[in-house]
Amino acid sequence: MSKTREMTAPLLEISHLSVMLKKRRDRLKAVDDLSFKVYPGEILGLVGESGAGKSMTGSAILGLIDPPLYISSGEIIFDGNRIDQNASSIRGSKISMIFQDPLVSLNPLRKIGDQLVEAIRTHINMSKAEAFDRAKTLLAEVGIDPRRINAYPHTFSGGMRQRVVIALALAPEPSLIIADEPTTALDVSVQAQILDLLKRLCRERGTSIILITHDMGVIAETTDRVAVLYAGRLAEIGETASVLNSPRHPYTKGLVAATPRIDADSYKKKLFQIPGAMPDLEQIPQGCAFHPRCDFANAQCKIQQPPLFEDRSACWLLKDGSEIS
Amino acid sequence: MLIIILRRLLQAVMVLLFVALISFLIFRFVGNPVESLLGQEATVAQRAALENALGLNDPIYEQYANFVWRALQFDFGNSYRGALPVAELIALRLPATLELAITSAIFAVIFGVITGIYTAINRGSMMTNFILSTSLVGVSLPTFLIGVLLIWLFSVELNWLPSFGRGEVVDLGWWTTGYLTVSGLKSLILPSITLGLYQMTLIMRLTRAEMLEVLRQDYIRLAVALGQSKRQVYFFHALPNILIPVITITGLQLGSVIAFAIITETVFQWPGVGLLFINAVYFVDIPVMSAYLLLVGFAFVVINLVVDLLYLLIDPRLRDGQLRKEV
Amino acid sequence: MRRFLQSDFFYDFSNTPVAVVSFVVFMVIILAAVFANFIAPNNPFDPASLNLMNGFTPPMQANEFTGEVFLMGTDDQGRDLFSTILYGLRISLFVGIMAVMLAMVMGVTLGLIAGYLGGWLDTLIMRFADIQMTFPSILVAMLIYGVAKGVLPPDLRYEMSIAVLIVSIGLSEWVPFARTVRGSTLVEREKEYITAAKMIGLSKRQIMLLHVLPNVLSPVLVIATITFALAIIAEATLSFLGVGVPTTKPSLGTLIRIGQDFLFSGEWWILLFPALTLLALALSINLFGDWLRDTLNPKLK
Amino acid sequence: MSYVTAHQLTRHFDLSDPWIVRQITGCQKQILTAVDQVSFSIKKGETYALVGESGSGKSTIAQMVSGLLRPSMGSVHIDGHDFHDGGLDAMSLRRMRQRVQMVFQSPYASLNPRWKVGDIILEPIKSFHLLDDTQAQQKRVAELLDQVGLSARDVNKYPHEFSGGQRQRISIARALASQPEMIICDEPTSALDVSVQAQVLNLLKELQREFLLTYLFISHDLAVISTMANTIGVLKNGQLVEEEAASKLLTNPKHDYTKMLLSSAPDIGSIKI
Repeated sequence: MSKTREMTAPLLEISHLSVMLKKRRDRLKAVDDLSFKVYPGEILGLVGESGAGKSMTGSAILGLIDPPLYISSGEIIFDGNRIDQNASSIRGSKISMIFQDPLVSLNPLRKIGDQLVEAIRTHINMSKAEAFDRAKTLLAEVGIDPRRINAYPHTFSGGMRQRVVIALALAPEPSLIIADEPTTALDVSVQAQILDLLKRLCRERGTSIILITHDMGVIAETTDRVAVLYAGRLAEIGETASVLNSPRHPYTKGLVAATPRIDADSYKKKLFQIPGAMPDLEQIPQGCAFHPRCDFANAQCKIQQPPLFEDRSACWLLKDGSEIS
Repeated sequence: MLIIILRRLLQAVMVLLFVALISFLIFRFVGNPVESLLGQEATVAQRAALENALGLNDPIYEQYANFVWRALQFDFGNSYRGALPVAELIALRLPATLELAITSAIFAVIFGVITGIYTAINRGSMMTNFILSTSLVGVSLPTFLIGVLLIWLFSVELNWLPSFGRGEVVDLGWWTTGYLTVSGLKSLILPSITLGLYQMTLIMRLTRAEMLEVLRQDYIRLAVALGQSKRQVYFFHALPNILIPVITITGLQLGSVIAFAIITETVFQWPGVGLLFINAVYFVDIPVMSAYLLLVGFAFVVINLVVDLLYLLIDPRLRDGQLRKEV
Repeated sequence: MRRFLQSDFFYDFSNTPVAVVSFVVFMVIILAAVFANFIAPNNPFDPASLNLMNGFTPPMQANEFTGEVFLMGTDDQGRDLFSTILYGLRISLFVGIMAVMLAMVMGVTLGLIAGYLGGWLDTLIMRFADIQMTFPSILVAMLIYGVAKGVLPPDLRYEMSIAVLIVSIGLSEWVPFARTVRGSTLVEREKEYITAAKMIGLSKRQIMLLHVLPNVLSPVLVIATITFALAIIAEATLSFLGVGVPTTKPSLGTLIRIGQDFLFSGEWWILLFPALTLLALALSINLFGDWLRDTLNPKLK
Repeated sequence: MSYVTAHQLTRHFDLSDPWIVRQITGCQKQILTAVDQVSFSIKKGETYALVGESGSGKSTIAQMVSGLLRPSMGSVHIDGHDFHDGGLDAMSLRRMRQRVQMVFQSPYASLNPRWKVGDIILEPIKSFHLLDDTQAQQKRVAELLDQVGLSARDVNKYPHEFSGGQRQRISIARALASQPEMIICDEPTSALDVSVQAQVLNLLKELQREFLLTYLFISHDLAVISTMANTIGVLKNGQLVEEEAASKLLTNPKHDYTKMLLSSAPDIGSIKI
């Protein structure tokens, strides 16, 4: 499968993207030299702990970065066109977005039908009546009774509202959806339904999805490929099964081992733990950002930032093709 | 929905009764009705007789009930000065105050909302900064000073507009209006600006704050992420959501314009109820003070009620009685 | 101190020219008022130092009878305006500070009680606040003033006039404090550190004073600043309307009132200088308060 | 003999309009039953976990066990005593408070931001009069900080100077300061990142072994619960639908709701090669 993917042209290509944060006296790197590709029809997971820069990457793709944040370098190429300078032309029409909290993602004073029609007619030239019909089709597609098209958002439950938000995101027929923690605010049973819906849409429509999450379980169950971010940098990227089963970066390895598993006798054992915590932007160390927490760190790790080796992992230990154990 | 209207009505009545209580307490205990009616030289017997006649020896709650009952029939007793019925005095002067208040409120709302939205949308522009800093000067200048300065400039130096009074008024029997004559309209300009300027800055600052708050909401961010234009974001999404707070503040300001008129009326010698009140305070004319309090209270309650009902029109969550539980 | 100089707060302050300028102007005015007896050429409250012949002297011009020169001219009674303004500032500032203190203590206490204890006490306090809020503070202040005048014996009215003024303004401004404190208290009350305090058996009073109070105070600072400006303006307004401080000890408002009478006859300075002082004072407080609010509330950035 | 016994625990909340409005509109009283006749018991030194989605009543149960919320019906006995048994004198009530402490969900809201860490940990020691000598108090605070993996030098810092995981450690140190026998953990790691979550869960386990602590562990996350609990109770709409030893419940759930929860819980172990 990975072979065929390499053959097709990527839908989205991010290369050497850096986002800076202007904070009083300092300039801080919130996203640091990040490169990855998204292929048509795949779900790419962006995983990392809070502050790793995953949401910011999503916003940067859509050009939603506002001061005090700014893109300091790098290119974002979508469908062959550079969009990091002017995202507004593709924003919403080719790429759309789903936010974390469905309770506040919908305008409380507008009927969901009106919001859908507004979103459809922004990008597709059609009459109100046609747009209204399309809105009904969209609602049916995300699993909402189209007869509720004239209802207000507050009459829906959280999970149902997130379905409406997904319908909104689908309205302009995008080829890429960026879903920023779309299920974090939901209960697990509803979360499973929403993730299934996203998977189905990806399969049936061929829409690519960038799924931003902190939950390794969600990554494992939903994504095709995964990019692991640490302190604004890419730690590891690859097929999800491969990354989770045989991680090549010590951080990924620790992350996988530290994630609790549903297991009959896991309560008898201690979890694997990585010492310390991810540094704040102010305190990112020199060299590899992970080295103070890494058991394998050597002299080079402390001085030089590692590049991505074998298109897989940014770790000096892979320089000679060796494996961590 | 009916429940909400009922609840609001109930609250309005409670508020009015409370205001009436304060007004009654002032009337009954701060003033001295007997002395005011009989003068200092009355005998003890005369006083006792009048106390009985006025019901001053009745239980206090009965007196309060009487007070409310009489107020309902617009009977607020007689002014200590001139011994005219207070209701008559107020009726004579109310049109002047209301015309002034309405004119300045319209001025304040229109300019306040427009500049508020403008400064929120165009953050950081030269014009915005200019409007914002001017507004701070406006807030820092007491109303009376603005009035005095306007008079000095437009009446004394330029001699364009009259500096006091209502000009010629047309008597419609139960109402006198300055809207129908040129001198009446000219006389309205300076007092209205004076009265409205402060309210305008408040409305502007609130509209701006609300607009900025709404623009930070996730559904606005989503609309932007979905590529909707600025016009769509501002008018389809943001405007309905700032209406509620803007209506609230506007309603409240409309009410306070009536009370604020005290100052403006003093500066411009405007023959309204505010001037009546300030004279009452000078001369400790308690019945006028307490009646004025009731009048302003009544105006507020009515305005608040209208504001609450407007909410129901705007917010579907309120119509379903849901918001209360979420908050 | 060094910690303060290195803090973000100080950094923001020193990088906002408006904040620095307004703070400096405010401090200059305060110091001028405090040291009025050293700065002012003469004492305007002392009738012996007045010379009616000096009346209506324009600023920086010699009086035609006495030949004396006054920086800002004199008023109708021959009082040196510069000195009178300095002494008037004292009264205005004193009334303002005391009124804000009163409003703050009352508002914070009631807001804390209403927010933390809730129930009927909350309903009672906040309903009362709602009703009072519907009346502009200047009207409330006038009502209280009028009532006080009615209640106090006539011989005390004059002596008590400043106290009455402070109480009137103070009582008319407590609501914003109470509302804000109650709002923050409702938020803090639900936080888990309060539950933790309950778990170790602290009393309600202890929790309110030790845990809730310190965490609801920062917005109070902003309101206090803005209320201070409002109180000074209210004092000026009441004095202008003639219900404030007596004319023998004029505050800024009283001076403007006097000045208004002579504005139309050409003696513009009697109005202008007190008015400018009042504007500078209120504006510097408001500008500083504005900056303070933006800084303490990072959401607005 | 169980350390904690909850018997027919029930809690109602009254959501009705005021009386007068009900009279006018003719509406009935609206009563929400947040917890409905829940019974369970916890053995000393063990962990009992309650799992459920939002609105299942798990936090309400935690509040009732902690003694902060009075049950509408039923009772909680901790070591044979009931918080709401009128017969308790002030001394015994204080003694009971001391036995049961809590660790909270939010690392931000659970520490008073205006207090120094040393004072936060010292407060229970003072309140329960465990130590009166200032020097002994200082020593104890240092010892507690050390037990949760922080440094004794941290006493003069404020909570905002710590990361989320460290703040949870401070919260745990505060709970330990009372020398409790039981700790109620209300979603103690749901606001933490994975790598830090593992540290905090491990710490809780170590402390349990060291001090023979009894845990009531509340969470919505089955994976976290499976690493902590001896016994699991599944809550749905205020009712306990299934209760079983962890090893059995996770491998062989009986109730449909438990099955559904297990199948929808995202699990990193589910990935197939």
